[in-house]
Amino acid sequence: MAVRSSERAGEQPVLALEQADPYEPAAADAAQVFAVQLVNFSGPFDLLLNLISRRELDVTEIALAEVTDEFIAHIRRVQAAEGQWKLDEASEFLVVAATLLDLKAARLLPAGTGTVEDEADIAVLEARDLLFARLLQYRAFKEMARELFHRFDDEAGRHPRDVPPAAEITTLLPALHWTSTPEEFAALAARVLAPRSEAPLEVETGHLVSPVVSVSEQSAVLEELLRAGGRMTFRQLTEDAASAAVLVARFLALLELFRDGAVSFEQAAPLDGLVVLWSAGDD
Amino acid sequence: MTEPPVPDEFSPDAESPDPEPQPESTPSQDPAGESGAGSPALEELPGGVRAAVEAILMVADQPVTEDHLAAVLERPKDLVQRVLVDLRREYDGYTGGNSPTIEPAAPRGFELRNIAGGWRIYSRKHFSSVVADFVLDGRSSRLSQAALETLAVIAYRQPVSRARVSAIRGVAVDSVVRTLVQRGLVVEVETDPVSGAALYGTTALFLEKLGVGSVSELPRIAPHLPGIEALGEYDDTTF
Amino acid sequence: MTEPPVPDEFSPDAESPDPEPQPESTPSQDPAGESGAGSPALEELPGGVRAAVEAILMVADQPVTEDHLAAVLERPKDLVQRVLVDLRREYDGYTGGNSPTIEPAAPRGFELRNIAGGWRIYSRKHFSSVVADFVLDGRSSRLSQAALETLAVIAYRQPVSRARVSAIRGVAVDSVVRTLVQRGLVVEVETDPVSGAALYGTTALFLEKLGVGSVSELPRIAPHLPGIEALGEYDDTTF
Repeated sequence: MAVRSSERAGEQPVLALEQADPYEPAAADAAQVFAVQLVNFSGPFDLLLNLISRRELDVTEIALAEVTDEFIAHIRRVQAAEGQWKLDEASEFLVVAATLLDLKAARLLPAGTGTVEDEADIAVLEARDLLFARLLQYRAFKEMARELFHRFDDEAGRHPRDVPPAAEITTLLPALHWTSTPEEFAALAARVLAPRSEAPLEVETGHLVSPVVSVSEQSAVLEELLRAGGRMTFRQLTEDAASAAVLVARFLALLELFRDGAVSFEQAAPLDGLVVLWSAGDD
Repeated sequence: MTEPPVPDEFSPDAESPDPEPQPESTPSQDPAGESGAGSPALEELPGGVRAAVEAILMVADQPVTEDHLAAVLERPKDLVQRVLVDLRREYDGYTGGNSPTIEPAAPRGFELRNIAGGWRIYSRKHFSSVVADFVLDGRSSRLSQAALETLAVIAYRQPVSRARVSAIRGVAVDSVVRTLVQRGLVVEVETDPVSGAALYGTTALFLEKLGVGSVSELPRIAPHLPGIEALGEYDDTTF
Repeated sequence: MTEPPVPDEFSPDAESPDPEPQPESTPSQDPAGESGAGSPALEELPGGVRAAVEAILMVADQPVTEDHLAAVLERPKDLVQRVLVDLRREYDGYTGGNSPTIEPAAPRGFELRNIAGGWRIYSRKHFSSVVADFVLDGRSSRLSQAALETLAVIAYRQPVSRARVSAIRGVAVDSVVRTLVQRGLVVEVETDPVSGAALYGTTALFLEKLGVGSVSELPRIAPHLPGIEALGEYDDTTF
């Protein structure tokens, strides 16, 4: 079955699916503008619905079983293209893929007596119902997004009057009472311009064994290493990373530090080792 | 509307010659002495309360509520409300309404709309192509599909945490939510008492961009979601 | 003015019933085929050229020249000019002018002023006091925390667009920036050549309030942060 679906994949370049967005011609541009989307599809449900609609099927158990191969082929392609998954995004895809496989397997097996035989059957049924529920729910919101889009679009033809009053009115404003010294103002600016530490998204982590890795913690680790070492290679900075997640977090932290102008990079030649320098002073 | 015809003092420019001018009347609910004693009463200025409302609408940079207008003008809210409804009709090309013999006026190039809880002047839609040249200010960029879907979930599930939105869409939504907040379409409205997570809701700007009066006027989602009653709270129980 | 009465196609909402309707005429100087073939001619839209001019004037936040209007509308300048003069008269309360028997309409709450070579709609002058009450409502003599923070971002990142300030502060800043502009602390200094967005910078008044001689004399902020010279482009990448 893998062969068949990858042939299909060859005929249907991944990009073509994305371009097919029915209600937003500018989607391709806008997507780059706004969000880091998982390659081409905003999530497993989006992909699944798209695959189903391409086959002009309604959302049924049969439809799900039919598109299973394509779904899995797609996530394989993405994996091959990206090299590695982002953990949080991959997990949803994997959960959906596993459920689809279960459904497909159940359909391939002899029909049996029609009664639920063991706990494994019950688990498949529950997973199926859950997947249906989530898929239908997602589809409903997708429909509403389309509706919102049309309303926004419709509304965009009207322009609100947004015109300041004549100057003689604004001169009536009470005189501005200013109390900040330049130093206080600078301190305020420093606080506002400091990189925000995002409140972490509360993710269901019960099923995960490894502890959550935070980029800001790893940023602190890097800062300590670099302040001591001055210049270090990326390899040196990550040699004590205990897991892939820590490695990724260090990498992201480096990007943030670079963005903030706290570090700079040196690379003698393409693909050569990356040397990181601490360029912010001591505070 | 079974309202009586609007009293003369705020529709002095009715298109039809007024056969029997009404006496200079003060608005019914407004005790004569209440408005500021020093400056001349609005009713004595050319155009009266009606023109005063127009004057304020000219400088409003967001929908103005009837309460706000009533407070600034020191006139009863129901009077203000009738003036607004009357102006809207007039801009749309309806005349006083009592003289069917007179040819209806053409609509003006602008309209007065009651959205997001207030009233605001807009250019009329069918002139968008000529108007667009004058309002280009970079705010017209479109939302991505991901942003629209996230916005839809927040609009229909508010107040809602990012985790729940994420569960419904099947992907992380942090950066998309951040974008929506930056664009003023959603806002942190409260904090979940249990988890401490920020809960998001839509803003007045969202309603305004959508052209609706309130969240309750959003198109119904139920037809798209069979058995929503049963499924609706699904994400509550698992997340 | 010895102008003939304005032709019918751009004053279809003349207040007086027209005793002898003029034939469907095209404007004298406008060759019939000249205007864009694809979209419907302005004359066919409700309100016609006159309403199109109104639509533009209502949303234009600075005076619009007759040349600019004529170019956008693809109509001869003298037609545009007559529409403008006619609208101004109408807003001031004069009706068509050919029927002295009809009681003059009251002026509108707004007026069309011809200043600095262009035309702009303002609130009518004799309502200044209510307009001022409305605009000043809730304004205090101190800047809000949100305004101060926004000012700080603009001061240290100028020239900067509202979108970038939004990205840095994480919230929509449109109305706060407007307040700062009205306060004379920031001003549009240029236009982003790529996006067309207005870029803001601080004013001499700001420096004066802070007591420094120039922007370069602002105290440097923490070494962790890029200085003005480093102008991180990171927040551009999120838009």
